[in-house]
Amino acid sequence: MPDTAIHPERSRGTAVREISYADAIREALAEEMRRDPTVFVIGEDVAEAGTPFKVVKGLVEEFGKTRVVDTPISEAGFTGLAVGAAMAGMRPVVDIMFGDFMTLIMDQVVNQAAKIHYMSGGKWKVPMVIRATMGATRRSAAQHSQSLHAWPSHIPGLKVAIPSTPYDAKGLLKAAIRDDNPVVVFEDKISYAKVKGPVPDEDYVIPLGVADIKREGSDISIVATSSMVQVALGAATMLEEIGIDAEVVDPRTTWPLDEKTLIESVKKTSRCIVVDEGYFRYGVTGEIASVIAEGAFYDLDGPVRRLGARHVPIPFAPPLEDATVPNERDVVALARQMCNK
Amino acid sequence: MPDTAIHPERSRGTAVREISYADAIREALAEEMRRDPTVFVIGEDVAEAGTPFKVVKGLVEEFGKTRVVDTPISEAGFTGLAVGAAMAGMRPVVDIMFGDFMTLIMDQVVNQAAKIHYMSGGKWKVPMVIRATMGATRRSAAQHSQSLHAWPSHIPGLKVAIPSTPYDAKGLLKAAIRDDNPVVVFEDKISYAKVKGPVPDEDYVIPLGVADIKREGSDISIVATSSMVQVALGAATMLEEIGIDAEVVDPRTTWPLDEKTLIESVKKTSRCIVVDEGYFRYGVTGEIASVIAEGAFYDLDGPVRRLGARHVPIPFAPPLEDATVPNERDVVALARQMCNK
Amino acid sequence: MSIAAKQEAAGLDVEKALHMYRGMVAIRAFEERANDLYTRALMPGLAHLYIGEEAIAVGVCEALRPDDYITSTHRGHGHCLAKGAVPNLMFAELLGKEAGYCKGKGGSMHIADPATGNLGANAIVGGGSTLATGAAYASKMLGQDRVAVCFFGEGALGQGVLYESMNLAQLWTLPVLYVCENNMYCEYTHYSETTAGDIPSRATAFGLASETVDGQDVRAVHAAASKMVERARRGDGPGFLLMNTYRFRGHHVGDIARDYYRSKQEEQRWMADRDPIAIFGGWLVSEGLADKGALDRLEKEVAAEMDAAVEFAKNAPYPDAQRVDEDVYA
Amino acid sequence: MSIAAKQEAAGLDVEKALHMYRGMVAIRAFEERANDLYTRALMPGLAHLYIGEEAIAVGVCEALRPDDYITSTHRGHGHCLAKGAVPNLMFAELLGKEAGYCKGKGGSMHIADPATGNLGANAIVGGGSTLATGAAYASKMLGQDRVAVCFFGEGALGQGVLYESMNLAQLWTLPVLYVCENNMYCEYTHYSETTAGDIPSRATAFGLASETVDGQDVRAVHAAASKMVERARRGDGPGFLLMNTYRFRGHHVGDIARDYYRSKQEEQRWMADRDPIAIFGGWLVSEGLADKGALDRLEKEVAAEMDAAVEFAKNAPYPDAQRVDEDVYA
Ligand SMILES: Cc1ncc(C[n+]2csc(CCOP(=O)(O)OP(=O)(O)O)c2C)c(N)n1
Ligand SMILES: Cc1ncc(C[n+]2csc(CCOP(=O)(O)OP(=O)(O)O)c2C)c(N)n1
Ligand SMILES: [Mg+2]
Ligand SMILES: [Mg+2]
Repeated sequence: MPDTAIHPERSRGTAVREISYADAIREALAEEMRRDPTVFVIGEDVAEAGTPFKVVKGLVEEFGKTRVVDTPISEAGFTGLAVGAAMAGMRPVVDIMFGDFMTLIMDQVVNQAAKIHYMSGGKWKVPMVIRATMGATRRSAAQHSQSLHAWPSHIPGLKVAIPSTPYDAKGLLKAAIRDDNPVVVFEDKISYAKVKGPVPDEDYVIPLGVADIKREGSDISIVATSSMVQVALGAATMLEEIGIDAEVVDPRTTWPLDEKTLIESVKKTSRCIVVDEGYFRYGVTGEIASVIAEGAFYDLDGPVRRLGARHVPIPFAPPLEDATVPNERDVVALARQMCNK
Repeated sequence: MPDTAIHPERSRGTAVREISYADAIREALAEEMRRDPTVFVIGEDVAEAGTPFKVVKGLVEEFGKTRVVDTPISEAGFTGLAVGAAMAGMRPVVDIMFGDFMTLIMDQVVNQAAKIHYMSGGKWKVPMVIRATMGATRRSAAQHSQSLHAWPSHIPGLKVAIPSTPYDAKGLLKAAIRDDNPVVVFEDKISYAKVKGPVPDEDYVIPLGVADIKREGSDISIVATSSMVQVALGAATMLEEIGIDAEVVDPRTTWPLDEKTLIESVKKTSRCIVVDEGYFRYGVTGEIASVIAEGAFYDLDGPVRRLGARHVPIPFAPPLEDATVPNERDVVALARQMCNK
Repeated sequence: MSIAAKQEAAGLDVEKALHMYRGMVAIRAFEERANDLYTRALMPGLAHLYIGEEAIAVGVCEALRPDDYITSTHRGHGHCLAKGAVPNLMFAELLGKEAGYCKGKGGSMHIADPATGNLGANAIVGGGSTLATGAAYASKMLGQDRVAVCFFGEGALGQGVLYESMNLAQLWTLPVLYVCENNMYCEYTHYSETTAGDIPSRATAFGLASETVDGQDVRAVHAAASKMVERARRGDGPGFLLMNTYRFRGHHVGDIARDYYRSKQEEQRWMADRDPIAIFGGWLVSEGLADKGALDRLEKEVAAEMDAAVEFAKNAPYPDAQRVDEDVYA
Repeated sequence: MSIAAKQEAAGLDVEKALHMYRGMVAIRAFEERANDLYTRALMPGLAHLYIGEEAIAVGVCEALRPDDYITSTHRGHGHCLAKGAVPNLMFAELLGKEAGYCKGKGGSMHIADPATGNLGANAIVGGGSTLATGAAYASKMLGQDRVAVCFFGEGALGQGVLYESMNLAQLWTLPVLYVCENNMYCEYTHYSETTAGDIPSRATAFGLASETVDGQDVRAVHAAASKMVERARRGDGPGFLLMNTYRFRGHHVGDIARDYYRSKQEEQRWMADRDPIAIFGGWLVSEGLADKGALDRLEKEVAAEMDAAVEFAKNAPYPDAQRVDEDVYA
């Protein structure tokens, strides 16, 4: 087996294939399951069905039903089971079909998985991954559209990844599986099929806690997470036309948080927008904006500004739902205002 | 019955009695239960035991076991039951003994209670209160010491109160019970017996969403919540001695958030510390600091600074636990640094 | 005896029987149109059809009063209709229109309506179990005699909160009825892979009265539900009904290629032999309580009503975008 | 026959019996000292004593191998000791000292130790149920034959996740044993106010093998546990044991005035007639397997060991404050 490459930086040039975000995740799982027999996937309809999003489709054929395990609709039960299994030598990858069901497993994740290492004075380890989805605009309404990554990001003992590209999704998930701590990975549902990108053939991981500059620029920093990275890149293209050179920075993990890269970008550009798809209030943007405002205060031209999902439960009707999630126009309008253009 | 007074401001002069934070809460419950027969209290060991903190002690004698309802250890079950009961005409007050058990009820609170009014197009209402505790330094270790108020604060459809004084605890709880929305009230365990203060005899409520200036000052604003208000006031006294005049502002509710009062305080003082007992990262301080940094940016002398619980699960050993929660010395040291004194 | 004479002899029961027949036909017709709207990309989100299970919603709700409560599921159209929802406001909701039951904010999985005691369809599996229990609690505390029915798929047997609910209901003798619709599949997984032991015992273990019922036979459903509902209303406590049934279609409309989890033959067997509408229609005719012609006419009437409801919904406007901020707080 | 001869005749079983006796005495002695440390304000937090329930931890753990797993509860000292924890490191943990099992980070409610298969005491009621099930899952996947035992109070019957766990365990034939310690109280509430129906049925409903045992009789406990553990180890699936027992003291040390929830007479009856140590000691003597003097000597030995352990803990240093940031991440 060749050595794993460690790619803190976004792949530049080495990749030859364009694959989808979902394919990248499936590859990550398959490769890690081949590499390590203690890795297994557990969740609802993960085997033959490959989840409703088909993202793990095909794994059961290669690894069988003992390593791709269909469960009852018992999110708390099987997540907690995974915690125990992780303590006893396995590396479970738990599939939470809709991130909204994080509500059902917070005790297992927060009171158990996150704290066991610490409470035991470092004696027990909980090497497990929870893959959950996030993202709205699929007309799935209030209980199937939330992006709840702010919650685990708040909890010491957890790491949280929110990949935005196939490259990141694969590299972060592989790193998460090899990590000896519980890691929650939020995958954007819309990106599964929609976002394609270069992914190298060879084995690589992306260390957790390293931000990536998705686009360099000098006038304004747009710190964007998950689905919002595509929005930010789209906005950057539009801004370019009117002479605003935006830098797009993707933290890739909310915890650990690569404060240095974020702050340095803003020190350079002196303006910053933070955009995230989670609920706006008490969410991810508050922390990131505060970190930047503290770290780059004296370089800032004006306050760090934030965009997030509207402070409403996600509605079903398309014109309403579309009004809840930040889009390119919102980013462009705010950036223009901040740059006085 | 006399009309209820609406006190947006902290009681000044009208109060004659000094009572404890726990007594204030008990009074609020008793008064609202007398006023409205649909109000009832439900939770573990709430009846004869009056909870382990004895905070509802005596209610069962007055209202009987049908209105002070002992439950099995089924937090999800009885909280969800309360949601259904609220829809069907009751006003439940749910007792969550340790705020750490919020992990067990997030689905009922977040996917049901918070969204039902919206999802039904405004047709159903969920007038219920969840009383949960918060606060560390009781040597209760990692699963009984958390302050998880950041989570519900993140969720549209919920209101969240975090009273710091007996006066506020009573007035906010009474307002919460009369509110037609689900309201989560976090009560500081240490304050139950330790914090005493003036509470008027007459019926009053404090509107949700109105901050209170606990101490006026001109040099620096300390925005403090719950237990940290006492810490901030203590620090302010120490700062006074070295010539720093601190203003202590208590938002009292994280949602709705009284942005105006916070921002105006900081516009006046030009410096700001936000201090909260919850985990530091992705917590309450991030949002409040961001709101202030955005709203008072051009008046700020330096970045808004934050203090919160250390990024660790709460340890058991006293010297370790004491290192996790901000204290007066931390606030003083930071304020001195910010004021160059 | 003429049909009229027979009907007269059977008295009120015939009226009820025809009402139930009409109810099942209406659900079927509703769902066929939902299917159509979905496949023509007029309906956003997902459509989980109740086709094949109509006898349960209808047989149970026929035993309820208008002021009784229900909670429903992601597969909720049948329950909502059977409890009294009108099709035009339902279709409008399915299409996300302002005129819908929830002003377009809920959609297919969240139809709710205080006027018909509908506490809401719920997209969290098992989510209705505590809500129904709570409504029953309120009914009891308020000295009302309203009963609450919790409909759920056998998948919800996996959610621990259901057991917490049943324990509370039995401890406090609440007027609530748990109706488990075992259509044999949770999404794409057979229930035998998710359900150890024995289903009714999961209720009797907590002391609940329990009965297992042929969910394709609306008369059996209605009889069992009536007994349990009356028992609950009298104050004798909660009940559990296991309804054996089958989902004739995919988990949702888009679930087309299903052979990997169940065979065409199995589906065809159920549709041919165990169609609840055919079974009940056949019985009505064989008992001489209705003739084929009358049933056909009824079906046509229903079809026309449903078509009109679809038209209403299609023509109804979407909510204005600024409505998004309304109804967050009461 | 002389005692020595009788012991010889009884062979290994006597060794085991004396080991169990010693185990129970050790737990009792440990808890008395914990009580003392607490009342003298030397132990921070809360102390939930296992006094009166010793036969369960000891009888069950005697049926386990060192590499088998357990999960424990807030009332966990007995389980930890029975599974092999040493008292000095336990006392050190109770006092929050660096030398403790968890470096002082866990405290009384979180004693954990990989070396003895202890997955941890757990302060979330029911929290251990999924962890034990998961350890059993790992054991099976890794082709080991390790068994996991989940100890819990009857209060945990209120937590839905327990039923989710039992369903998974039975579906997947996992080597896990659920041991319900029904000491009749959850904190200050009698279990009849919280527990509808019938406890063993809550396990058999999911297909688990189940047995009800006199939890004050260590021989009965051990026999039942041995059967269930061997069954699980063989691959025949999970089991459930309902242990009827009694908490001799308050919910925690500070719970003094208890008359409002249970009577002094009830307590005295249990302590007088149903003390597991007295019962087993009496049996050992009456069977001629040990004499009173030997048992007394053993008690003294244990007492000395416990006193030394307390001294060790008292003299051990607290962790340095900067250790607070260690062990958050592996
Ligand atoms: C808590 C939760 N977990 C998972 C899902 C995803 N999901 C939606 S429907 C479904 C299957 C439900 O099966 P069942 O309860 O038998 O109802 P049926 O669809 O058969 O009517 C699943 C797993 C969900 N909505 N809620
Ligand atoms: C989920 C949860 N809810 C509530 C509590 C508070 N609590 C601690 S012990 C206890 C009673 C437990 O009773 P039982 O399970 O019978 O154990 P026992 O104390 O009798 O050994 C309660 C309610 C908790 N620790 N965890
Ligand atoms: Mg089903
Ligand atoms: Mg007990």
